[in-house]
Amino acid sequence: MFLRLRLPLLLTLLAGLVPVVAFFFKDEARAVKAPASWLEQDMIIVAGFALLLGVVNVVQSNMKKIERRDKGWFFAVVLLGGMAVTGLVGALGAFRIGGLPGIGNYPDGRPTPFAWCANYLFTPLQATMFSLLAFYIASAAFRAFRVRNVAATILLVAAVVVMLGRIPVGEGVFGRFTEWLMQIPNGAAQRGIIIGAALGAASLSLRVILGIERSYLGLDKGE
Amino acid sequence: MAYFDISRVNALTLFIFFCIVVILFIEKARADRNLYIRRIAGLNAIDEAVGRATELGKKVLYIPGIMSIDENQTIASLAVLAHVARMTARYATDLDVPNKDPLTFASARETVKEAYTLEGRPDLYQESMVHYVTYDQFAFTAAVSGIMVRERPAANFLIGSFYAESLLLAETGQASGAIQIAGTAEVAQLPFFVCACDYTLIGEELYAAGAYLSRQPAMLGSIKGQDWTKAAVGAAIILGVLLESLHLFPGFKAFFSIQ
Amino acid sequence: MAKGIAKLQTIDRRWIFLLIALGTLIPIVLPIGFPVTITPPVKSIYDLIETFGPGDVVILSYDYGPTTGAENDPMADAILRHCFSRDVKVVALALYPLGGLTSLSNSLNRVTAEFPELEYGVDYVNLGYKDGGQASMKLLADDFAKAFPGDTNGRPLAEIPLMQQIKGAREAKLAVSIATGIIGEWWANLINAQFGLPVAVGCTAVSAPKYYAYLEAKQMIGLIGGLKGASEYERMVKEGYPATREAYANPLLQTASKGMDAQTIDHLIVIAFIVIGNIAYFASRRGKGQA
Amino acid sequence: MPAYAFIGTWVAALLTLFLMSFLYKDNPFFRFAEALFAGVSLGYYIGITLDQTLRPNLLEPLAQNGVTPTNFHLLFAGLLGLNLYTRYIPRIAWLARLSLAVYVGYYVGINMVQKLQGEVLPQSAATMVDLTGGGNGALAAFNAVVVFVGVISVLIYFFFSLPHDGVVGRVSRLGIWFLMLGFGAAFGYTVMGRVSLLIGRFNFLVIDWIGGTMRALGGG
Repeated sequence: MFLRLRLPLLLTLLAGLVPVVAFFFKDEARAVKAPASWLEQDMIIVAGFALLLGVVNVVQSNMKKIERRDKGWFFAVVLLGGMAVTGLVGALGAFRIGGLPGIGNYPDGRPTPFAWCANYLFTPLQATMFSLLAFYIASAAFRAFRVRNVAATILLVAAVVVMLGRIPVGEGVFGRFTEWLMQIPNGAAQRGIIIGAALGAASLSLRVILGIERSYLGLDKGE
Repeated sequence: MAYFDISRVNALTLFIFFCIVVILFIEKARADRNLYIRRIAGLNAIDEAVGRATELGKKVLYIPGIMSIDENQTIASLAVLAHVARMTARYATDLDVPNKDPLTFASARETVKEAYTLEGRPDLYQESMVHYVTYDQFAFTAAVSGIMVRERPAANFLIGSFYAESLLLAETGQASGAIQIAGTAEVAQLPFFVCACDYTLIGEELYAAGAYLSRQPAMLGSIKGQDWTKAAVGAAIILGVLLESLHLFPGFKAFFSIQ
Repeated sequence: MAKGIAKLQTIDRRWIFLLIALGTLIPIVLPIGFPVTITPPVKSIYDLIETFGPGDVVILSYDYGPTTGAENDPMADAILRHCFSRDVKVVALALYPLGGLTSLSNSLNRVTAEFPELEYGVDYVNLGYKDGGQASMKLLADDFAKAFPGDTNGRPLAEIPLMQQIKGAREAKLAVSIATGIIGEWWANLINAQFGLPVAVGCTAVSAPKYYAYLEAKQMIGLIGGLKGASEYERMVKEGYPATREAYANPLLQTASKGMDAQTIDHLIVIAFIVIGNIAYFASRRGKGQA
Repeated sequence: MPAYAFIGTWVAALLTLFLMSFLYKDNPFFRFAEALFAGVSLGYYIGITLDQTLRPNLLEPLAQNGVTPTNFHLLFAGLLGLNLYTRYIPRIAWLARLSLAVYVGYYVGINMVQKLQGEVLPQSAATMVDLTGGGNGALAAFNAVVVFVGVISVLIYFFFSLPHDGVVGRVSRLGIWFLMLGFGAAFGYTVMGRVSLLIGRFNFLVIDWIGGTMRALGGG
């Protein structure tokens, strides 16, 4: 029981103290700084390993859908196919197998198969999904900005003034006021949020280091 | 102490002050179990949202942000997830937790599994409740949007660290008719959650949420401690403004500046 | 009547989507050309390049990728057209890892096609992409060859006539960074601060507030902010150099003025819907009050 | 236009339209693009992780130099990484938690000092304004008052230990108004950036796809 419950909490405590202590020392204090920088490099690698955890889950659940011929199983085939092809040409490139120069372009500018997938499948899909925001921001504004009460009215007026201040037809009237709104009142509100949230985050850190907050480990036994 | 970084003496002072105050209040809370913490509107709505999903026989969708567990907002979100999962276990409501980050995925699984065990319903827990989607922000958004329109969850929780996908998810969820409770400390995304969700936990409220919901004395004590540190910071700001306005003792403001 | 208006509150949001799509698409196909007023931060860049002539060299750094091309491409293109119209030489390079090289090559191909008299290696050079950010930037300030041994096709710099005239970036007249993120700041606080080379930046609207601080601190001689700034520069180039008007009239060319048109229309659509929503909201409340 | 680019542009254009069709309603074309996107993006990150993290940070240092005193910690990293997979072996599944514990511990430690030093201190210092405007005129003084009142009232809104009534209630109401003013302004400001993303997509469809195809067919 000690191992299962206390060991993880002890490791959290130790791993948490390393960067905190290192933070207050100069670079010359190598005995303190070195473990922190090792841990930093190591955590990047751990995160790299974690991706496969996700891949395993995706393969398992989609294979199940295909085997059971669930509704929409065809899309599970598309998903796994896309992943297998892109992942395979990526792995071949990463290890320079089959004459591939890597995962970018050939010296003459032609794309490797992985770069082709990145340029013509991944990037346009990403950019398109991102661009849908232009539509959603309009529909959200339409629905949310109503003169319901004081707070909602302030929200509405500030948004409309800034929108007018950013286009040629309204710039002359609202341009300067827009900059003022963004810098002074908006700056003050943001600063209040940041100070409060930073203290909240620090308090959470302390709870985790002390082993009080542990739901992220599934050790939520209470006191 | 030649190795001590003297330029960080101000940070060290704040750090020590903060730790002492928080730990003192944690100890105090363990002795006196009646600490006052005011209501936080978004948190009281959680029960209502899960209740509605139960009534309608639909699922609860919980998105723990898109960042990894190296981000404190994610850890704060998992603490809220622990509470939500206990409720869905109690009412035997379906829960769905899609993930963008693989480590968050691994953590969220532990969290949900434990919540179902604690509620005495490990039989209801299924591995498929917490699942992985993809590492790309917008591919994840597309997939979750698909879940929202096809499976029409009755309650959407968007709690954690969000970026540009905040409004894409919140608008899609809104159009699908779900009750939406959001929470983030990403200042740039707060306007969108405030506009498109029913309740929004703003900044510090997100970090306090897990502690507030757990009702454990030590947790509440840490909120008290952070609260009084905040009061001290506020008092220091007021003092600093007075000194600056009277052009006295510029060293006070300089002490708070870094570098 | 009030009931009819009140219904607008719950109008299908797809009508809004349709109008936004049209408001964005139509100006791309049929430009309108809303008038833009020229602002000082943009004009000071134009004015400085106006003082350059044949033999002067400008460095143009592509510190953005295709994702922000809608805002950044027209800036880079306008600077190129301005320089080429005055026979000013251009050394182009890319420091942005996520597609900086793609943006650089496309932009050069686009604009040099409009100036058939230009000769590669004499009037302009494409050095390609180099990673390493600030480290590369420091190297190329003294000696381009240290950061870029060859141009984008691997031709040694020593064999390129233009690169024989100029050894390091500090010998140029001006460096222009078209940037999406932090790299433009490095040009100001590294190259301008350490080598005194005048620096101008063109940035996306989202990052403009940050760059204004450098402008005010005089670490930059000018700033082109977002589509608005780009459309101002376009207007000055079109008015100053009538020969470029033909290129700008090409319906298949993406320009900042078209983008600015779309932006203006979309803002007005959103505002119109907010007004409609509120009228409907009041109508519904009055309707309830009477009942 | 080379063949790979011609085909690629067509594929990209169709996928763009498939995704956009979601605005009308969910449909099989969107589902196709959505599934392909999920798969390709996962494959993309497999390639990127192998090429840019595991090879240069783990495999190459160990392969080139062997295990040395300065890099033996990489073995620890590899072990922690592999340990994540013990969750698939029921008897030792709990071991996976140890990796999570170290990972979370390290980052909450970093976050704690960074938030206190990098956010609380400088943001507080920046709020210590000279209410007289420091000789920069009435507007500067007014701005200083607005900043000061805004920050303090928002901080009071976030104070959890007192109920929102009486004076605290009124000040925190002011705090909410500041928040709404800030949110509204930020919302309006962002519309522009989002519209330019859409312009970028439409430029691609009109200029690169339709225009490019016309040029290619016209023998250009």
